Amino acid sequence: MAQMNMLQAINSALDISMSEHPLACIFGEDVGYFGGVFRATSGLQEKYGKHRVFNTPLTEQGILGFANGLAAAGAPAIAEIQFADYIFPAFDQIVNESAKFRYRSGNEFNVGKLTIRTPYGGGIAGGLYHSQSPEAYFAHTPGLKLVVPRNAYQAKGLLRACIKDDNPVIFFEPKRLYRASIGDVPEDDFIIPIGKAEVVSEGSDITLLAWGAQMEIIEQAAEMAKEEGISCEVIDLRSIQPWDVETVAKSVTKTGRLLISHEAPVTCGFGAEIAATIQQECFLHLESPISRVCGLDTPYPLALEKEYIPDALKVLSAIKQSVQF
Amino acid sequence: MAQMNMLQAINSALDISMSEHPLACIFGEDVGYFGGVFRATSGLQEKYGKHRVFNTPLTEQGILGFANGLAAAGAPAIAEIQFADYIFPAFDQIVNESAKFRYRSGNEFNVGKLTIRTPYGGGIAGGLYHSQSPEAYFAHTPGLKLVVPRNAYQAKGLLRACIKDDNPVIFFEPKRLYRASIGDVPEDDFIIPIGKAEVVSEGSDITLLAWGAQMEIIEQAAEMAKEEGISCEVIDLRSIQPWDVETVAKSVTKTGRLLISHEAPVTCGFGAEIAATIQQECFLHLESPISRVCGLDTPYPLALEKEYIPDALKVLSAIKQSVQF
Amino acid sequence: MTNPQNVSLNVTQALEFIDPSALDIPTVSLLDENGHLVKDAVEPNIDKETALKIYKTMRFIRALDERMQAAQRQGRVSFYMQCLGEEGAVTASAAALKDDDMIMAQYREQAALRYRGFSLEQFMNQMFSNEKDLGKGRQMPIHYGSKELHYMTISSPLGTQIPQATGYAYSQKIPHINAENGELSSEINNITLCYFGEGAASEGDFHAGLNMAAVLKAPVIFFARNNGYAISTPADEQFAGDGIASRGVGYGIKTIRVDGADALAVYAATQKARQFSVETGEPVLVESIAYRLGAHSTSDDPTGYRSKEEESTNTKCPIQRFKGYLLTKGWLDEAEDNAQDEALREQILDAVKVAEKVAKPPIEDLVSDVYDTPIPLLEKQLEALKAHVKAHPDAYPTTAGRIK
Amino acid sequence: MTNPQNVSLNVTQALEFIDPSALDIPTVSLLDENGHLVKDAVEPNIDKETALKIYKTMRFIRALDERMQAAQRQGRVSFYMQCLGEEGAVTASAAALKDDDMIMAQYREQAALRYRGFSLEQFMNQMFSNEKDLGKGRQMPIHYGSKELHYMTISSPLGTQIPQATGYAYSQKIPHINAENGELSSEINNITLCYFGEGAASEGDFHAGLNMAAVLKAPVIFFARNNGYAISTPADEQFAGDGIASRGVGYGIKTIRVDGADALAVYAATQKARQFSVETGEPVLVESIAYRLGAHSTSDDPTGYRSKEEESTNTKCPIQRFKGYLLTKGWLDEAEDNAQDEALREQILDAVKVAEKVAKPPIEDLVSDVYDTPIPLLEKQLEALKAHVKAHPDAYPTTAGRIK
Ligand SMILES: Cc1ncc(C[n+]2csc(CCOP(=O)(O)OP(=O)(O)O)c2C)c(N)n1
Ligand SMILES: Cc1ncc(C[n+]2csc(CCOP(=O)(O)OP(=O)(O)O)c2C)c(N)n1
Ligand SMILES: [Mg+2]
Ligand SMILES: [Mg+2]
Repeated sequence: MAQMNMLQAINSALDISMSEHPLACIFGEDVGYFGGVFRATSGLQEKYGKHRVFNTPLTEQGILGFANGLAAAGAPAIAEIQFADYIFPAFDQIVNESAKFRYRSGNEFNVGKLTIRTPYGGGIAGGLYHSQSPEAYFAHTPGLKLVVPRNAYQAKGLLRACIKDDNPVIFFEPKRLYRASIGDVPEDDFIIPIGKAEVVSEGSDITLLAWGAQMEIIEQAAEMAKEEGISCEVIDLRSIQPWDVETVAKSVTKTGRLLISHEAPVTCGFGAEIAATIQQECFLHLESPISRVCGLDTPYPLALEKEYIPDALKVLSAIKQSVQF
Repeated sequence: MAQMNMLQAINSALDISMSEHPLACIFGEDVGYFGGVFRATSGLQEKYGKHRVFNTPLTEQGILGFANGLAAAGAPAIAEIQFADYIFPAFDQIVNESAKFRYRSGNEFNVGKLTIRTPYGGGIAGGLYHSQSPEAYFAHTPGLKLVVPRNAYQAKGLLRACIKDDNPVIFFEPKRLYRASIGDVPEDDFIIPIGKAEVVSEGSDITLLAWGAQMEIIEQAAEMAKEEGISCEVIDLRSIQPWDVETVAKSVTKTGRLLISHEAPVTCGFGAEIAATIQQECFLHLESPISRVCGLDTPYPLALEKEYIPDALKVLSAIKQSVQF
Repeated sequence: MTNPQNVSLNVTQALEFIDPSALDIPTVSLLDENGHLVKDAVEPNIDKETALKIYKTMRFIRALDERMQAAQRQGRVSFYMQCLGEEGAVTASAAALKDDDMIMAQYREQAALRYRGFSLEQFMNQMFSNEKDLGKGRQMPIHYGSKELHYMTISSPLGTQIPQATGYAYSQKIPHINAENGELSSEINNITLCYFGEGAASEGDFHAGLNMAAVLKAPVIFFARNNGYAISTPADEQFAGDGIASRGVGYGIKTIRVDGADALAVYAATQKARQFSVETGEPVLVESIAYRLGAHSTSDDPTGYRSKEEESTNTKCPIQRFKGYLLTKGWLDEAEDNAQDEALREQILDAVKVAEKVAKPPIEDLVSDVYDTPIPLLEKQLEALKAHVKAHPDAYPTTAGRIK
Repeated sequence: MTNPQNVSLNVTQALEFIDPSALDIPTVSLLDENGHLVKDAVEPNIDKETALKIYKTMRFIRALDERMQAAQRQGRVSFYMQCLGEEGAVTASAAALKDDDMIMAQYREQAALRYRGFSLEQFMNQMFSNEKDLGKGRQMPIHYGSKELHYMTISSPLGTQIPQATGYAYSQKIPHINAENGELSSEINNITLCYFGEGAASEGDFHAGLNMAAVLKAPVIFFARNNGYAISTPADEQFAGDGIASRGVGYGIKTIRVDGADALAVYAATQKARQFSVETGEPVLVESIAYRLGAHSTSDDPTGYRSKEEESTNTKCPIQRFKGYLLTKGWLDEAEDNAQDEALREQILDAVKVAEKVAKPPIEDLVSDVYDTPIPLLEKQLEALKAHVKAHPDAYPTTAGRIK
């Protein structure tokens, strides 16, 4: 065990993955010599050579096109998109290509060896284009897996799982936590399975569900609620596709209430899918409407970021509303 | 009034729009001399000149980039994307640019004059890449409006509204109905407002909700249900963003049940948003879980298309399940 | 370091534009219309066996194209695309490769796949999307692919295969890179050849793919088929430069333009390109000039957008020309050739009849291959669907009878 | 029709690659390091007033950049980007335009906006995202924009403005097209100038924008700022051709490369480009060569990726050089100039102090401008948010006090 922040945990997972397979490559804008604008790939070019850890030209569609080809050839392709806000030029390569590669070819070919890493999320005064949480855009795309870690430990174990998984995976890294989340992380290899939610703390009155950086917020809200005598069960979804309906449904069956919180705009965010599924699965157990505390349906703002974000206070009032329904 | 199929209705709406504004342009792949692969723009180049109705090079991101610029300059920009499956290379220009143009500039600039037309949907033996219904990808994007007509009449009135609307709008044209949907359509100009759902037929036991080509399916199912003594209220959502929560909620409050049907994969489709919102709005009125009869969570298939699509039989069984819950 | 902007260092005081006509790129041509070597042309290294295989492949594809076009008209397949006029470009370029080089094509390159040995039956199974189709009946006709033959499954979105080819080629090079100095330590075994049309070359993916190949030095041959049209859009509404070849210079990629109706010239140019790639690890851009003699596809009718005059002045047939070459060489027995072609046409008809009767894929194939193994959600959806189909067998005749 | 593939018609039997070095594009330079006209250089048509305005603008931007860099270090603004080394390229190109030509920039072109008359206060309001910001405090510092000054609001995603510039320029041309024959009926009033970095030129949008401008003939000047770096990525890991200019030929676009540290050369080249565009309605590609003297932004530290040696051999200062020119001309009073610069630095500090105290935008601006008028959903969300903020005024001090 060592104390690591999330960037170090990610760097460690990448290091292990590079040593594991001679064809594994890490690439993206500025990831080479410089080690990435957040320094997640720091030191790796020196260790594995410029031919396996390298800068690409500034073209996200090219990065993903290249990555699809590399992965199709059997090489673990670990592509970085500098900010999740800039993943959209690669949308076609991800949604029409990566996601459908295996299906369309009858598994003659696949890009299972593809992993996309990208820093996402707000709270860093980044405005419209350094704050987005685009997970829901991809959640509507069969063929992709989507994973989001909530802390350094989870980041290492989940990223290792993503790279080893034989499907294209997008790993969303909550950049607000890059240096803020510090904790004990094994230096050796370990894996946290994809597709399993984690009950972070148990409770009886309401289930709070989130992922990534938003976990901090709902945990904070759960603390505040506790002081008001409300017992919250807190769940980290961790994996958005596939997602762990069973764990969530079990919890809601117990608590009778569900609150989902994410930073992305509420409309058609992944909270919508969870609500739609859980109202079906737990219809007879629900004691109040499923509540979503999410970003407003606007682009991500700057000066009024504080007003915009689904903070603990907002979550708390929604908890109370739900319990008092 | 004249008998028109949907293509003729669209062509008529385009014709009126071109005559209305001297800077209005129609452009896209093959839309010029040839009139588009579906012939929706047939005859317009001849009428308005090659400088206002023209082929573009084969680049969807370029078409939308060009369109954003043209619209920002105040010219009605009517861009065609040949198939909705090929809109993804333009995703960045639509989601990061069109949708955020006005907001980010404090309305110094906007692309309100942009309209994107694109044939969408399945049922034509098109396989993965000539069948997709990508509306939900855009529904998660504040700043865009999304409209889908169910027949020739609606197509003309709604398309005219889209072009006149001072926001970027995507108009999804159900290509399966292009020649199949024939009806009386006024030759003169008329407008059907964006954002209003239409109760197509009233009923008391369950509300069926869809849009575009899927309307035919739920109407058929409603007929079949009627024979079994179930009274369905059938609603055409028409506009996906903004969507008419009020009309849907009012209907569900009355019937106590809701079924949503769309062709796109169920997970995180727009049905999820509707279900999430309506379980909130109508919590105490719901007598059974909101049901979604949608595409499977797979890419769009070919040989087994019949099995894949949410057909009237599937809708009918879901109706029965809901009523018998 | 003395040149951080990575540009030519010459300076001028003359305020003049670089004119697009600065490059006047010639088209390499070796055979005349009759298949005779043009004066000054140097014959490439080609043996009889290869030459005959190129020829037979072209004949096969011409016959297949004619038959399947007709089959589509009869409603037996839903869609078809002919290679008409470009058989020489496609076949001869594939012939200049090693059989285990990767091919990543657009869609009109069935000849390359045939050259590799894709069987008539395999073509049919794909087009009839039956349960023997390697692609499990999921894509429209002509979306072939074969791992065994190193031919990437076709995908409809245009241009996407271009940066993918760069990535694939890069993987072929990695084992040959000396980690210490980043230089090639040996000649590269395999390269990737990527076909695309002059229309697809307008996509952003083209730009990304070529630029990345040049910068990262990937051993890929970009084979641009400039056939004058992208559906109805003529080349002069597609680009304003000198073809696609003129872009090579801007990427720093070695480039060659070749008469695509001249199989021998295509063979020579691709051979040279491959040689350069395996030795240097770098990309080459080849532009083939051959008119699209047919319609874009069976959904298209070119009389709506191009003139009879144009069609009648652009009639170069690569097969006839190459036949002339073989005859001159004394490598072809014309009577035998004609007999074989007759027989082939029969075989194709027979194969249609067989393939259309083969069962469609089982219902399980609706959800397999979305992921490496179906996720729980998909298993649930499949179970529900099976129950539904079983309950309504008449409505789903394709699969109902076979559900266990 | 005789040339459906739209290519050069010359033919060869020689199997040779076109080499990327076929074009050896020179850089236009007019002033030497001291601001003296180089031998053979022809002075462009420039008057004293314009020359002084260029100079003053550069000085202003240099001072602003220095001050704001410092302000960022003090934590007063969150982010800043300097124009260091490229002031000449940006200012002189803007000066060669008409004031109501459209400018669509990347982000490092504050000098062009200043040239148009953006006030110190306006710069500050944007950077402090206060309620007087034209952009309503929604974007990060340096994302300026002004409809009045025909300067499109900056957007962070790179390259997106390139095809947009083509579209914008096309609209400027439409009124001048004769509908009968499609030809220009008069000189075009206004054109669009589009700035972008050599890094952004790798995006697919670059390819789309330039190709469409060439094919559709849009009067747009593509102004590529090749400053050697895209954050940490050096130009030789960005492209392998001869700069960005070498791509012009492939698109069929007239192209010129200019020393970006030589404001006079930039002025001359842009003037020539504009003249060509208004007369023909066609695009021009200008590549400016000027080293990024500073860091990428305040979030960046170039010592992590480039050497002291490189930095010390690339120090060309466009302001010093142009000053030399003005002094030679006898157009500048040096003492007065220095005094003004001193005063300016004071004014900037004062302006910071004013702007940081101006209130942030009201809560209504969170939902305005998403659509032309807020949709019902947004009105609902705003009402709920207001109620929440009112209930917890301490948690939202920026807006709580002002909610009605
Ligand atoms: C991204 C994308 N956009 C549009 C289409 C529709 N489409 C199919 S083929 C074609 C024309 C392609 O022309 P070209 O690349 O020249 O190839 P050719 O058909 O001439 O061989 C178009 C526009 C597509 N398949 N993919
Ligand atoms: C689509 C997109 N990808 C990545 C980024 C992150 N980014 C911001 S600036 C930059 C480098 C741009 O370099 P260049 O175009 O050369 O301009 P310069 O900074 O040198 O003026 C990058 C990668 C972005 N803003 N947008
Ligand atoms: Mg073509
Ligand atoms: Mg740069």
